[in-house]
Amino acid sequence: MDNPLREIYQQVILDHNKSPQNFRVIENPTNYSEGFNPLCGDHIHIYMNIVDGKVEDISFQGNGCAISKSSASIMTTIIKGKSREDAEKYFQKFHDMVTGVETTPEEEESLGKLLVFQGVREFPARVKCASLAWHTMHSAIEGKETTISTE
Amino acid sequence: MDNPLREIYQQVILDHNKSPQNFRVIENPTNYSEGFNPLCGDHIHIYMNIVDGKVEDISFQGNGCAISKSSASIMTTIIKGKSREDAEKYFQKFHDMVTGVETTPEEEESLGKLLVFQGVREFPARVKCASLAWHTMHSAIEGKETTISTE
Amino acid sequence: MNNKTKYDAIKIREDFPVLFQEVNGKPLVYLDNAATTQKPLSVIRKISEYYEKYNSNIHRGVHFLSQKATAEYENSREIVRRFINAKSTKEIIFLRGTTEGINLVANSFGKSNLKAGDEILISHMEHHSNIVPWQLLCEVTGAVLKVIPISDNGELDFDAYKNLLSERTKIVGIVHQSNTLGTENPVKAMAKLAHDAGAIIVVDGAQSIQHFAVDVQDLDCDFYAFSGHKLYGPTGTGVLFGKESLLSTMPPFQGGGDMIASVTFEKTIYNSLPYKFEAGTPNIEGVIALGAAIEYIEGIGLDNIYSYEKELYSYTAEKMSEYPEIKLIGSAPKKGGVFSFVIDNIHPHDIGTIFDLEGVAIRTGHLCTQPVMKRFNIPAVSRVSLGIYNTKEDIDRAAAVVKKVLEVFA
Amino acid sequence: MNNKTKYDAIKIREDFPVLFQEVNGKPLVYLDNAATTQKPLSVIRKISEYYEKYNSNIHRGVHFLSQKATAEYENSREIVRRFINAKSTKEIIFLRGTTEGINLVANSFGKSNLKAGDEILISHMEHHSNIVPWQLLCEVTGAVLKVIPISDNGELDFDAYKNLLSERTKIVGIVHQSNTLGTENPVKAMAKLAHDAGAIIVVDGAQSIQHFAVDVQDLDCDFYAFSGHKLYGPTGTGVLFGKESLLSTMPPFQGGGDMIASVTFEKTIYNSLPYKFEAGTPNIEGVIALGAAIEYIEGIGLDNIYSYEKELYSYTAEKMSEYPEIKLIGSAPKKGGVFSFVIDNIHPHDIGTIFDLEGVAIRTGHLCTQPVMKRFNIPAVSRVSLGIYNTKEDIDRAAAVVKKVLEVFA
Ligand SMILES: Cc1ncc(COP(=O)(O)O)c(C=O)c1O
Ligand SMILES: Cc1ncc(COP(=O)(O)O)c(C=O)c1O
Repeated sequence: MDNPLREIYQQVILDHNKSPQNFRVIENPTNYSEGFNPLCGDHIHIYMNIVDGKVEDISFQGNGCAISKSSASIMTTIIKGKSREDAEKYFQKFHDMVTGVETTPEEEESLGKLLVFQGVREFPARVKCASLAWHTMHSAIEGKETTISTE
Repeated sequence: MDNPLREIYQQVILDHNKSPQNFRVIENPTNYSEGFNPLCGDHIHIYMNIVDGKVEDISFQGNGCAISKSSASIMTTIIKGKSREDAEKYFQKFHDMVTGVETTPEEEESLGKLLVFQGVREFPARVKCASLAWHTMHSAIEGKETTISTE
Repeated sequence: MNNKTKYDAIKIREDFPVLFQEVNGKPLVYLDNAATTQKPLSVIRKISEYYEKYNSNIHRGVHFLSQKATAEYENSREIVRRFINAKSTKEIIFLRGTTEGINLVANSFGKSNLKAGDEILISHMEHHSNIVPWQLLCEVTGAVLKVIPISDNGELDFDAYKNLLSERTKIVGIVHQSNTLGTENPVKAMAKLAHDAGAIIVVDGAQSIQHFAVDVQDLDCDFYAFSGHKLYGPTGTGVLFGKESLLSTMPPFQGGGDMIASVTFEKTIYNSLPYKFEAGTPNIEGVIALGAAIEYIEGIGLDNIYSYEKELYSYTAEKMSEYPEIKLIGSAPKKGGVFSFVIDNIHPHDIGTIFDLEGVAIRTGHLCTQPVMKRFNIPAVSRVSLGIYNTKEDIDRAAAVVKKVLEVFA
Repeated sequence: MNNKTKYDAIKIREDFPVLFQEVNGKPLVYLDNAATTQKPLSVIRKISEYYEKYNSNIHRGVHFLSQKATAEYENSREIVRRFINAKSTKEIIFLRGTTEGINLVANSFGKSNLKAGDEILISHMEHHSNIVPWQLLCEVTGAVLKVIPISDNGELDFDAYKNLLSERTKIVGIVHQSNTLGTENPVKAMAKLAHDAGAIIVVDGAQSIQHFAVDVQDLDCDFYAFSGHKLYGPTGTGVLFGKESLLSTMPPFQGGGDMIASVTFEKTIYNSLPYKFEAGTPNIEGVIALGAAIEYIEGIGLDNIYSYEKELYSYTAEKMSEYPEIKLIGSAPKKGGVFSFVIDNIHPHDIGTIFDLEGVAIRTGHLCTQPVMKRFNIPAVSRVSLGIYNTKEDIDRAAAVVKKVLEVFA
């Protein structure tokens, strides 16, 4: 695999794509939202149980490309157990990273395994794939009923 | 006056424009038609009395540019007294001349004073002005009720 | 160039290759700018560059060319937004021209909001494209078209406007600057009154956008339509600005690709703004080059253009007034660089041909404003209309042709 | 070039400057021709020439530039007429694209001829632009949309078509060649049956006009719509052919300049064909350059193009069949140069990105045919689509990328 290819399709991404975490339905979730990318037909459901301001459980369903699937998978592993505020902070950090907002080295550190998506920002058409799960999670937390669309 | 200008605005044309012949209404004409050039707003009425296949009288009304007005005027002077068939022949000859159909020297001769309009064919946008009266006369002879439009 | 005294028309001319040619053996003078404007090299080059470097269909591709074309296309939308100070790029719809913009409003807003007895108010100086779409709408809905009269100098009768407005008025359609009379209409004041009456206002900006700065938020108009080809941009491009609050409630005008979020035979969900109103492959090349045209104009500065054209118009009026035979049509105190005239007993069509023979391009005819012709009881006019590259020498050439016209028809 | 053996794709390639560039460090291979085609130099030059020599508004001017632009514009109309063998230039309407053509028919013919309970018949393989306009029409008129099914290999179910036709059928809408499946539909036979049932037939020619010779009189179709940008011409151009007998009875679609014979506030008389349907300033540049594109294509010869692309398609299918993982979508016996595929567990979007990284431009997604996706129970496809300048080397490059894709996702 040569460089630009490896930059976007890192092993972690490929692994999560193959064996996604928390890829299931939560019955009667406290929070739920549906995300949609009309460009490629990506479609995602985010289920959450938020109890006393803490994300007790989070899962996803739907189909999408490797980027969107692995992004959703990794997101669930990070958000699970975090406070609602921290989840929102991660959403913002992730968003800044993939849209190319300048980040300090400390911020980069705090992104942890999310850094594997840094390569995506070189692929403007794919930024939406990476952020679909995050936007949907964000709207699930806010309790908006509307279907969100990344376009 | 320099050459191209003189070619189109010949003295005869200017004279007929100033003092058009048969510029009047015929009451109860046997034949009548209305012509219309939506491009420039030219508008002409042709009145004819055709008795026993002969154009006893022909006149016109309306407003238009020097080319269309002088063409109408000269047309009436030529057609008056001619047979219906001859009128149609002149229509065809005139049409051929201004649209640039190859003419023999004999044909040219037979056009007589109509030849002053030969210069018009160098001005595609003005060919319609020159032929409006003729088309309208043609449709009056054919007894078509429809308003004709040169566009 | 930030200052009127530095306006250098000769230098601007050099950006327009079409101006450097002979017509009928005379150097071309182009004074038909209200019909369409010429294009600067930067626009022509942008088009070639598009086709030579990144031509591709947009919005739907992940490959490089498509991403590049999409980015450039959307960049033009942002350029337009900034140019007219719209709140959001969602309010900027790319179409073929002013005509299509007005038709979109008539069809989409009109058909879903008007009913029999409602009134549409337009002025007597409208271009056919701001008349016929409303007539078609009236036929379908039973709404009634009312006309604001104009005075003998070509000004809108503002009192009559006030009186015609009522709770029946649903749409006011007004040209910002008349293409025939040059009159600039008080759109901001009209918008205020229209809104007070509960109507929306649709502005035909075909002849204003290239001559002075337009701020749609300051005007507070609901829709503003203009054409790229009159703004030194390519043919086949136009913009409809619409307030998001209105656009978002309106049904689509045309159906097809790009304007949908999802299609099934049972139910189709429309895309978000502005895409809902851009069905099918748009004029990608044209929109991208329109962005370049606006950047070119911004480089000169609309305020500079405004003062320069005003000055040149004064010069035109002065020069033409040397001929008592010339009768000016349209002399509102607030008017732009449009000089329409008639000469007794000389038909505009003949005038146009003689101008052409002298290498000077002007327009003659009804200028797509037949009601204006009827109002002034004339069959047609001859029109000199100014652009950013015109000079006093151009006006001198035009004035010299008038002399010739008078000689020929003496 | 009159003979298949002489087809020289390498030489044709040289006419397309855009092809000579690197993308992501690899020489570009363009296999997204169904989305839009690249433009030959003769088309690009025609555009520059237009703007540098005779840009002007048309139909309304007596000056030289306007006459020249008008003559060139109308010359393109004659080129199109000849190209599709229409009876008269009155039957050729210039619009923005296929989408606008179909919307025109739906709005103008549809709204004035359909009533509740009438049926519109389209196929399951239509592009959104031949679905949504009919849905919008059904909403307004109460007509009902019916769908002709397709078989597992992507062929139209002709028997079902016969059975669905009835005296209720008023419009049949059919794509001549599917942009997703490549299927070529038997339009001539369908037209005969539609007419027997008393319906008209509207053909979406967006994907056929550039691949084989189309004769609208031989097909006996009522309307035929296509896009200039898919025919090696500029964006923002399209053609609607309509039979004169139908067009002449239809009300206008948009109102404005050029489509009128005379306007008063009381009564407006529409212009004759084809102008009645060309409201406002058209894409003059685009139409003129479209003429140049058609002349370019005619220079190669559509029969030559047809055989060459067929051959190249066979090669593509053969090469791709080397990978058992590839599943072809659309394998009708009569199909054009479109190879759409899926690979289990690898999303088309990822495939598209890897192709892009290797410098090969293909399209991925639903291709504006979501019902086809649903029919084959797939979210999206990857599509290789061929054009006149593609070569076997291009296909080899594409096949090599498939290998890479399989490696990455092994
Ligand atoms: C089969 C088919 N029909 C219609 C269209 C729409 O064409 P356009 O977007 O040029 O209007 C396309 C192209 O996208 C197509 O492939
Ligand atoms: C005042 C006015 N409105 C509308 C139009 C129509 O513009 P377009 O033909 O570009 O649609 C024009 C130009 O012809 C115009 O001058």
